[in-house]
Amino acid sequence: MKHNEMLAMILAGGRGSRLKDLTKKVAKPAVSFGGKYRIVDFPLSNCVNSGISVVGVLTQYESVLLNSYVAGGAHWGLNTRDSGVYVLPPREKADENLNVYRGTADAISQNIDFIDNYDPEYLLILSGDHIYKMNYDDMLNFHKEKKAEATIAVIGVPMKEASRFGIMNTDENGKIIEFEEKPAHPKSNLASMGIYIFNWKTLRRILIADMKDPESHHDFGKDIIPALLDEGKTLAAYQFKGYWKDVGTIDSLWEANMDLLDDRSGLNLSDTWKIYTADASELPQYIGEKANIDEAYMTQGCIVEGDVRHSVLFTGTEVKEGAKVTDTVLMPNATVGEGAVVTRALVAGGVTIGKGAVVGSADSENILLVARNVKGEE
Amino acid sequence: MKHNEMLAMILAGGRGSRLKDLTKKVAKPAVSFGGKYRIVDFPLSNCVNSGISVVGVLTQYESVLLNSYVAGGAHWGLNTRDSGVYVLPPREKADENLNVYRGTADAISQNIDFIDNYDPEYLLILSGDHIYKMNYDDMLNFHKEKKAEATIAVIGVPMKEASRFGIMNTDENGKIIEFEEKPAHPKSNLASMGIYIFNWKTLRRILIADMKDPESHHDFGKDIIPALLDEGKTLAAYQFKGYWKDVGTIDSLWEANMDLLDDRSGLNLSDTWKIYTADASELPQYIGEKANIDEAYMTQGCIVEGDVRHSVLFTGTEVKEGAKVTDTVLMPNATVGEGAVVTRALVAGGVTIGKGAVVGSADSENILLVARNVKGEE
Amino acid sequence: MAGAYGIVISTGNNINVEGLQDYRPVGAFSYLGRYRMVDFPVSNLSNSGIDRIQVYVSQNPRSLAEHLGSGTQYNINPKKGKLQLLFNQDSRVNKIYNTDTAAFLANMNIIERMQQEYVIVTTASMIFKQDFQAFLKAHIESGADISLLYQKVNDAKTKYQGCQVLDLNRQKGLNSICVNTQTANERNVFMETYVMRNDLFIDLIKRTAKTSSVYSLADFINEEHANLDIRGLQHKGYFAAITDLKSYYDANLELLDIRKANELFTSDWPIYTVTTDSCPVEYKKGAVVRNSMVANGCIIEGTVENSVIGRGVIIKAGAVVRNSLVLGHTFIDKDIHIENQIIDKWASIRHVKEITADASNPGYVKRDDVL
Amino acid sequence: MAGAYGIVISTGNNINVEGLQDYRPVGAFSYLGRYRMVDFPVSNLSNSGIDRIQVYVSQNPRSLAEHLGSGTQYNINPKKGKLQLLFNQDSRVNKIYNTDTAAFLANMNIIERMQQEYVIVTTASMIFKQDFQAFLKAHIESGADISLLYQKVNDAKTKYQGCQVLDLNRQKGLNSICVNTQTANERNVFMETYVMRNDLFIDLIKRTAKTSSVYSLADFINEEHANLDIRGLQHKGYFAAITDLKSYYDANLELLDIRKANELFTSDWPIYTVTTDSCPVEYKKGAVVRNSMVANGCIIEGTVENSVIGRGVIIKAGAVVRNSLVLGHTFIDKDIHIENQIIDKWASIRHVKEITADASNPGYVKRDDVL
Repeated sequence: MKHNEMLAMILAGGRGSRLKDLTKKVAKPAVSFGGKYRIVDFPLSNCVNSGISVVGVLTQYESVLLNSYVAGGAHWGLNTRDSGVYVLPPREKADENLNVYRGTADAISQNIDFIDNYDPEYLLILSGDHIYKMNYDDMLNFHKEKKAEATIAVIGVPMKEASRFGIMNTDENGKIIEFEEKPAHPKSNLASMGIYIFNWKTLRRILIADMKDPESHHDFGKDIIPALLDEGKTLAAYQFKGYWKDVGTIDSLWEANMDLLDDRSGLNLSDTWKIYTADASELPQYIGEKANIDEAYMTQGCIVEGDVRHSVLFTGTEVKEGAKVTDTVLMPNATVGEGAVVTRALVAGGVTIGKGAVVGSADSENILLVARNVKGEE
Repeated sequence: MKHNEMLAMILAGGRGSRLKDLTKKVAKPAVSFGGKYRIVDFPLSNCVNSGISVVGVLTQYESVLLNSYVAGGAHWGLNTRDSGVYVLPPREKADENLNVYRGTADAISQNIDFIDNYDPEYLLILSGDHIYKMNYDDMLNFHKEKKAEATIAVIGVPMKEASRFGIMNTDENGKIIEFEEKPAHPKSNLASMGIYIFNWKTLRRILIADMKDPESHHDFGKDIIPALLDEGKTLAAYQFKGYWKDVGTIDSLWEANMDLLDDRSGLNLSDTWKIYTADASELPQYIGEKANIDEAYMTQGCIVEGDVRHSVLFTGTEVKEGAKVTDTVLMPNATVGEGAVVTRALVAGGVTIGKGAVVGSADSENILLVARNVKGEE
Repeated sequence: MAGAYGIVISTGNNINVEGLQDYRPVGAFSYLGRYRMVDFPVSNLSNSGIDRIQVYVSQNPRSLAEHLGSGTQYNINPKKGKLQLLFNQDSRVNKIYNTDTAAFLANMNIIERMQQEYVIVTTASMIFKQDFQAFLKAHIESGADISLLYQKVNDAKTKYQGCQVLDLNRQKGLNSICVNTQTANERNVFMETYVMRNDLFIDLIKRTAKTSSVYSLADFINEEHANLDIRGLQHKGYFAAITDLKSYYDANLELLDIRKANELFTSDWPIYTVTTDSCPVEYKKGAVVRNSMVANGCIIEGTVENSVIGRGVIIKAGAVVRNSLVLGHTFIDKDIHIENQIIDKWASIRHVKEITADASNPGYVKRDDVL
Repeated sequence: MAGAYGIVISTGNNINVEGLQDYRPVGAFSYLGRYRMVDFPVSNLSNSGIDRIQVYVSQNPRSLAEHLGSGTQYNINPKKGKLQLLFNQDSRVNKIYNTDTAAFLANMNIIERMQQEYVIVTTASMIFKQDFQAFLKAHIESGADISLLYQKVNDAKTKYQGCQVLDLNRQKGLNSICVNTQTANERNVFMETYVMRNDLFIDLIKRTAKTSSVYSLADFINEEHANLDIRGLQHKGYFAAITDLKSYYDANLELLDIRKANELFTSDWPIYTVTTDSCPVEYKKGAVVRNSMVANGCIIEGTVENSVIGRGVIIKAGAVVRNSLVLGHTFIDKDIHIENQIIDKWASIRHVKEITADASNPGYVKRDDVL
């Protein structure tokens, strides 16, 4: 890819309220994942590995942690002379007051000047809450081959679940002929992954029209894609085969973490397509004299003296002697006290589970989110 | 200074409308200065040279350029593991919608969580539109010696001009007893430079009270300093002796640039207290066969074939054969065509003055801002 | 506060760590599976607010050069400070010429240009934590010309072979610096760390060179003890000196005692290093891990006991690793038994059934070797 | 697109730039007052999308190591790419052993681990701009085993002393590589830049070493021309080769011709370097400057004509500098006359009245010297 041929914009806006207390103080893309990562590390590392050097992150909700995390881009090597990660909140302009982003498309529209600075040929739109590894340069090559105005990445979902997704109906050449948001009777099982490549000139024109349209939701799925289809533009579907998961709920976030323990899940963080993140100044993990470890995914700074089974332990977590942690995700600096039993739970960062406490259950339907300290025996 | 003992926050908010077209697309702190710098390089470089490693930049107006300029902090070496420059725009929180900063104090109040992350002992408040070199560590030492709750940097101004400033009245020990904003009959000539050191715990408490006060302007000068005085806290005045200039108007911006040509002005950018800035990939300046240079301050990427007298030329400017540039500031990539005559002007970035055009006059009262191309002979 | 710059010696002339040293200077040795030895002196200096640091290296500079980079990982602001690698061509004629003094002389123009009043010289061959501002302050307040940092030990008969020890008078004044003869347990081990004014430092280097081409600065200081006010300053807390393979092995494994580790690693004094972007460790079904430290990027299916495992190591099912130090990216195949070994980076143990040694004399497997 | 990594040779064995070379390898030579020679090959590679780059250095590596840093100034993402300094201990026994082949052999384990299919080898002793993706593409499309980059010149009788020239057949196939004998004007000067598959490269290095310990890779390629398909690929545009003091002087001053400078420096092909945070140039009352390039940080009170002035130079009132190349941080006192000189860094001209030389044989003032 030539320098700045394609710019990436990550939509990191929403409150992510389905993640409950996990997003009380941080934007969803900054939520921890997989022991040492944050969700936004995935699209950002994909960008780096695909040769993209400038990334905008669009956010208005609790952007301080996200801002200080991504600013400078050094964690992903995006700190060279001409590369960078830029947090783009709403702003006041000479002829405009401070306005919230009215939708995914409006977030881009309000930053047309930023994009124009780099004069890219293509614009890549990404979501900030998906776990997957994808080569966007391959997708760009597909987009060029298809001579498309826009290319949308799609993934095959089970037909019976298709009505939960935005579904792309394509002709025999992979050209998109229809887009249906959560159709009652889906005609295909190709779900949009929320990843778009647009020819910037075309998108720019459509966005400017969309900004002025009082009827519009200013949304890519609801407004921009239909507008392109109406104009008869070529929209291509790029079929992705690999691991992809929306981690917008506690259950799905837990599941994606558990997928790290399963060789068959397709989610593998140890291959050459590296995911980069901030480094913690912590000792290597220490496994004590009496510990039992059986299927675990653990990162540096963990101290385990008890039993850990089929669990994911994040930076700085501690499992004390006699404690049993099973089918559980312990987020950064969570502590499980002596003899405590934690099962099928997602324990939020910094939470302490007291000595002997019992939390969660093996046969619960949903995963228990533990967002506050749990008292133990005195 | 110990790591993060003192955090700095730069108030970079305003539209800076007195700078007219220069701030149409950029926030005031991002306006160019002194050939290769931007205004914000001065407080940021002062921070680095004073040993401060974390700086917040508070902005809501046209923050894209400012954001991409300061993000990462690499230009000032503030890109180490634990240092950084963070742009802090208003944001939506779990219990709060997106609100503009209501005043200088409110900008800090809305970012208390950011400051608390670093748990500093002292908070340094700076303005984003002053040109000066100052060691804030010396000021901190003074603050500690005086056992003050707040220390305000002051500079002596001519008594007859004192009524244009915020004036600090002090007792014989340098303790501030009264603050008067633009007093009709000033009792002292010590003007506030808008540079404050606060004990963070005290300021934090005052700010929280101020946020809830419906009568407050949420301004440091109008509300916070008087509140501290009311409480009987010790406020010290730190007298600064050296070059200091508010560059909030076209005339003062031009003057500060001209001060670079005057050894007696006190503004010297070649000493060991370096000012850091982004580097341009440009050739060294080239002075042509027929050029005449007499008193000039010029940076790399300039090409001069004509006459330059007592002028400051920014990156990428060009003065063609036969042109005469006198008492003028040419901002980045401005071009003066063959035979054109430019006098007592401030030519904005990218502006072209056509062949043979005559712009400005030696006896004008004010400096002419040239913000649009000037047509020349065809 | 008076300013100081720091000097870190990354090679040691009295050090003989067989095998490992063929590939890199002691400063580039792996420590606890994650660090390199040089991380300790550089973090000590940076945490003490000293951001002008020279690291001296002679042969095999590559690994150290890449590891140190521009120093931003150590919180050194490259505009204000500088982490600088200084080179000294290693003498191949005779090893005795490779003194610290020779290295200083080769870079004298840089040493003479330093603006700071004091110099703190320290080493990458010893592990300890030290606030150098406090050290400098104690030195200035004492009025001494040179202060030497030492650790009082009570096991010098069995350890610290080849280390220098300080003979001090009641006022902590230096009587002599001599090699640890291992004849007594109580000794003041010289931590090869000292502070003095830079002008005295320059003067001493020049005079040392005039006296003998093979003198180290410590040799010369020893001779000057009557002419200068040279004092010892005592260090307390965790301390390890790497002088040979056994001491290197011990310095790693003894930190499996979490109390000792907590003495060295505290939250107010971070030890920085470079990230390699390894993913977390994956323990598969059947893995048994006890009393061990494991760095990121490992995949463990077998048994690991009383060991330190470096980054990206793969230990297959049925393999047993005991009392060993396994450096990064090593592969240990199924059912292989490893005991009391130091296995250097990128080694691949596939064809042998077992590699064991006596605990008192651990074995060494070469870098990149396939066994 | 097939991948390639880059190799930059920062020292030249046929290069003899008296004075300057005592202090740094040719790659660290100052160019146009602002750049270092190595900026050109590294920027060429980076602009071509090649972000895995090895720079070879033997003696005096410090200036080059500090200049290159982590490579972010060249837009090399350190997570994805790597700008790596590779060392080769200089042989002091006999200079003839210091071949590129010896350097490659010393780092063979790294060369063998490279994942890229092709290697592009280039030099820091020549100045030119080249899109290496285009070069690689032309190579692959031609089907040749090795492609050599050359410039067709018509002044080889008077220039390019010590350079190698290519004798090519009608199909651009290599007949031989030989030294420019300066007997004819029309020559194909070899730009010491070539591309081949990495496996062939490794094979050639090993065979070269077996053939002769003092053979360079070019010597061996010359012998292999009948066994391999080796072709020349022509470069067009600005080209300068630094082989001695005069060619270094000329390569700087000839770019005062702005047309030539514009051929080398174009906005779509930036040449990157490291900033030193110098402030702009201050021209005081009375300064006279004509047809000169002046780098930032200078204070000019005197007269400068047809010269290239490096960073931070001070030229006092009444001084005259003409047809000279003045390197960084030099001080030239009042009323001193300098003509046809190369003045090395940090020199201080205070006591002499004039330093002049013949234009055909410019003078050289040593680094740090006070005259």
